[in-house]
Amino acid sequence: MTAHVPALLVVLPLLAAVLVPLLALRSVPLAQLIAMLSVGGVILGAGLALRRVLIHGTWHYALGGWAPPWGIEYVIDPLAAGMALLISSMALPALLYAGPVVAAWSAGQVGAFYSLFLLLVTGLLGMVVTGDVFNLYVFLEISSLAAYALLATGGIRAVVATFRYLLIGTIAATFYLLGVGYLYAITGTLNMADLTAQLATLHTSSAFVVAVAFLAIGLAIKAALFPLHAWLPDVYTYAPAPVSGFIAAVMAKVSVYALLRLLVFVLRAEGAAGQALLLLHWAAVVAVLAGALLALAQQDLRRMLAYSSVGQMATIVLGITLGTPAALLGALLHMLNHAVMKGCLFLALGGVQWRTGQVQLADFVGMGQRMPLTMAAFGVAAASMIGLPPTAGFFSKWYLLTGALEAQDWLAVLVLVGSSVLSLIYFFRVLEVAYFRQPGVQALQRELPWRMLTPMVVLATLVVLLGVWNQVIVTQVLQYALPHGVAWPRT
Amino acid sequence: MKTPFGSLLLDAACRLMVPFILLFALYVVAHGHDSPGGGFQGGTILAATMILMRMVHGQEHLWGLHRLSALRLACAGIALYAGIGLLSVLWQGQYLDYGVLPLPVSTARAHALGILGIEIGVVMAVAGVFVLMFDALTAWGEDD
Amino acid sequence: MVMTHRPLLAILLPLCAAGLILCTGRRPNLRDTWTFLAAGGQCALVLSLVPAVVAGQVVDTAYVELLPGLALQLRADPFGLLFALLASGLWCLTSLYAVGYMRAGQYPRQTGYFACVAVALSATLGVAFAANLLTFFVFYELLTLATYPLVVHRRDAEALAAGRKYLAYTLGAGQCLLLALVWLQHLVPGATFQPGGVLAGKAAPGVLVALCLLGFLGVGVKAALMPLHGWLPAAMVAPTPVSALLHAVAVVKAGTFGCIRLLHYVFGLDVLQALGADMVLASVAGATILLASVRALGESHLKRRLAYSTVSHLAYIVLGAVLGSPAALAGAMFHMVAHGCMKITLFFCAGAIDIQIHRLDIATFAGLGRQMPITFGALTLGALGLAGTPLCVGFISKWQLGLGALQAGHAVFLGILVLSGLLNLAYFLPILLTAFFGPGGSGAPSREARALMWMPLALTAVLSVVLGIAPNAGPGLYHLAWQAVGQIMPGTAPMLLGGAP
Amino acid sequence: MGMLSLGALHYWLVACLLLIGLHSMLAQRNLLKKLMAMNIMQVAVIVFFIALAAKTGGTVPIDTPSIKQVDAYINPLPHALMLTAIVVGVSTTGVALALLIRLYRRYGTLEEPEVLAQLMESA
Repeated sequence: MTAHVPALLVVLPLLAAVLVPLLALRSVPLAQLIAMLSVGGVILGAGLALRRVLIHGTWHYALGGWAPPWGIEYVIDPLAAGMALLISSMALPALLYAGPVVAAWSAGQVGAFYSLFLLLVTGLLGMVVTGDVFNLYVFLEISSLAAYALLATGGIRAVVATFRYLLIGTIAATFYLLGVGYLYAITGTLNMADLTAQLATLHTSSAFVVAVAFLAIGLAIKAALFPLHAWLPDVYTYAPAPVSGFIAAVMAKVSVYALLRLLVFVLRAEGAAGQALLLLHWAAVVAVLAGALLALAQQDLRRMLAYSSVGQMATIVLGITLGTPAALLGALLHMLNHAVMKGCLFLALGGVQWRTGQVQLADFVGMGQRMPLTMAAFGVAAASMIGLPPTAGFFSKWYLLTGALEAQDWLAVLVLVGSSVLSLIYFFRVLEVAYFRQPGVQALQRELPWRMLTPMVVLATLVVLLGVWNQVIVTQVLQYALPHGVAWPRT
Repeated sequence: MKTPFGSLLLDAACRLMVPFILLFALYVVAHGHDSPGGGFQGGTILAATMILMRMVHGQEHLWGLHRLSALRLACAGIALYAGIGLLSVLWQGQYLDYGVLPLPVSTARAHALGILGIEIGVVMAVAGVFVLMFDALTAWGEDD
Repeated sequence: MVMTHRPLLAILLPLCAAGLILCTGRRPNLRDTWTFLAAGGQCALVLSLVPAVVAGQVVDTAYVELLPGLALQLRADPFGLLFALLASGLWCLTSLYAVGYMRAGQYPRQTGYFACVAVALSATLGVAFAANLLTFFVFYELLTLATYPLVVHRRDAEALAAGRKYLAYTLGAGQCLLLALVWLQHLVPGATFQPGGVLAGKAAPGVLVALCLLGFLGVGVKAALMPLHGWLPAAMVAPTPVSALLHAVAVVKAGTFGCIRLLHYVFGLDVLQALGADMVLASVAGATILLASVRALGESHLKRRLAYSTVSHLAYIVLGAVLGSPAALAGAMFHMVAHGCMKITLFFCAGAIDIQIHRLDIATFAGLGRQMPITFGALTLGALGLAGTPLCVGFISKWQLGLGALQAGHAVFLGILVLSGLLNLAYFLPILLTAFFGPGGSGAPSREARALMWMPLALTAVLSVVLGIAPNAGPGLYHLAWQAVGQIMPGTAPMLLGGAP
Repeated sequence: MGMLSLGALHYWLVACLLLIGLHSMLAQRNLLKKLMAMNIMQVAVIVFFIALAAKTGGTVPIDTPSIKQVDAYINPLPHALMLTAIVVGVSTTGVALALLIRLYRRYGTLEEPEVLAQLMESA
């Protein structure tokens, strides 16, 4: 059975997504259980795949028996297996967290919610696992469609934001498809490994520049890189808590993964791909500061976190485009850390909004007493975002800084330090209001139900554990996820 | 549809055309292997007939395909698609390699039959989804 | 190479105590015993290390490896031990004083207070025993976070503003120090503190200047060098035991400790002299000494005046460290101890006065000296010691600093030291004059502070005199200072003051 | 210069469709018109792929026994890809229509300025 794990990673959540709406009509807890079991199965599968890939190297799985370049091929290498593990392990807490939030909904709606959630997980897993460029487009659309529907469950303002996201997301997908079209026009193949083999023919044709441009812009929009991030703040702000907790943590990262996979692993950062990386570098440098500055200006905490996400996404892209091994390690580690941190932050904030309905900074007075555990989880995750030593954020910032120093890129160093100072300010504002400002009336304690608290507490402890054991993660896993034999930037 | 367009003329025309459209839909699905057609097109035509009946006769003439059973149809379709794929895994083939299925025919014919099973799954899924979409969009005032 | 975990124990003990304090919040007596036990235990542990270190054995243990080639490493070398002795010793006295002060002043949230002090002290010990810049940075940041709740203890608008300023300065500097730390690890992988510095010839001058700027900006904020001192006077809004222990001993001394660590154990003085950065630092320190003393003259609030006096005396230490002659370095190291004892006495007196008359404006002290003889007696001893009068510990360190300035050939700094001594007298004597010879209050009954408060301040006053007469009394801090200097500048015989024991 | 000659007419068509779609998606005030513009953009991509598949003199890729050699048929792969793209387009339009209907039912209009105005009032 384990020989078919790559396919099962995608089929299991798909089957669950099909079963859950029917089961939910009969009994909602059973549907929730099935959903969580399927995601648990995917976590197990991804773990197995990671272990096997670390031992035996890249795992090629031809779907339907058709050998590439004709058939669609699933390729799992340490990077893909790691991302699959990250996606599924961030989906489990979000699913558990969704329990009380959807308790008030009708059985049909609950079934639809879980089914869409599992479709989203399927889409993201598919994007990470596939080795075919067009198949990546299909899974990109599956995950986006599921995300649009999920985000729209958050009330009328969410519907407006989601419609705008749908338009911009479709533009991005269309650009990506055009890029794929041009690549297919030049090389006649859609398989990633085949594309790399035919790199020589790619260089000669001028269409290659257009192809890379379309690919890069399309995925940059989905990854919310600064000039193209307009859709993100509204979407993360009005999304329901479990959805924003999961999407904020993982969705944009999968697009960054796709950028990394295409520009670096497939096109070996040669020719136009190298120049694209250079342009992304300058966009990321601006975006890191812009994200932090915009976050500073917000009063609504969810919007602040959304802009902080834009900044952190740019930090990851900066790490990738810097090119030195340490920077890449930092980027991958930051993908992992940021997913856990941001997931915990959004779950905590969603919990506060679900319980008290207020998410403005001014309403957070004395929140430390009112919801102690939630704010504690928020505090630990905020400390990690700032980069205080024992937490995970510190170490990914460390590798990024080392990478920037190795690349002698003083602007990147300046921007990284500047953004962490800014994040220090806008995160500490919240902690000061929540813990140290005396509430007028003595606030009574209204903590969240256990099903919402456990995911947060687990994520918060994970943030610290990731920090202390990051050495194991880096040396055992991330080291092998780096692209070999590719050197950039070519200034 | 709350207010059907039904009038005598439309009813008569409908009663005449619907059977042939359905037959044509099945033809399209069956011959999808070597002529233009296949799951999507067949499913769309099937759904078109159902939507036509809904528009002409309004809600009470649902052919038994009200929202819940449309959902079941769609889910069953996808389950069938994935099921055939998993079946081939049981016989040591790659996922979706339905050539290895132990059918009493040559592997080429097995491939054709396998793809036909998949096409039927797709038809069910597409028809179910389209009917669901039509009902959702036209469900005035009901909970969405 | 002695494999001992006592440094780690000395750090973990207060952390456990903090946990216990938080648990036994409802029973104040039990809660306070945890503080005493932790202080006593920590002091004993640190004292037990003295014989090994004096005998020259290196106590060095690496623990969790956080980054490739860099681990949380603890080492008890003479200089680190000196600072650890100072911090843990004075914590014992401060915990006595704090219990009396908090109960007399009926302060709310005492449990949180004592727990934060315990965590702060464990962080201070961590800073003292850090063997590489990463461990130093980890505990340095932990110290900032532990002291923030203490600064905003009163939770009112003014305290929150001071807290915000405090964090802005310290955490901002922390980011600069982090960048310097990453850069150092990039240049010299796996570097630990080596007496004499590790950066000789490892990088281009431009990089070294940038590294120097970042590093000293990082530690300079906590060492309250002039442009970066803004947070110290504002942090005086905290309760007095906090000002006493943290802003006279733990936090600011961690800054100066960091300065000396960077100067002599990371960069190495010759690297700085090659860059000409040492004269820049010396002039900044000199300017801070004078300007801070002048500012202290203008302050009418006693605690703010003491704050500016602290800023100026910290600059003594930085000046001594950067002059580069053995006597100046030994004087700087010993001045950490001297200033610690004397300044804590003054802060204790300020606290006692605050509890008795609830005002700290110097004008209102008229005749108070006669009503609070012990408090003001200790105040006098402390003030005179700071000014550098003989028979007080301040004299010894100022003497060494002056000698060092001459040895290093920069007589101008000797002039600055003498001038600042005069300025010290200028801003301390008015307090004593109004207190003892001011009008009023002659017939009123003695309003001496409670036993729990005047006992510690008397003890520290006596301690500053005893150390003045016999600097090697007790654990031999003076000898430790010279041993550390011996490691940095090999071949310098310990210059004992006229053969005193 | 293949692009400018009339032979590459279909590539010009793709470019025009794409630009029309993009422009009116941004410029139109009515949300439904934005949605239609999105569909135009998707059609542009479909036409692009189909144009790729064309071979001069190639016939429809249906297995006719009489034609044996491969290059008589045009390339079927882009057609299959575009089948998926059409399905994706339909489902995106379906979701978008569902969103628009909820907006219309709530605000009674699909003009973006009015929707945003009512949104600001209720905020």
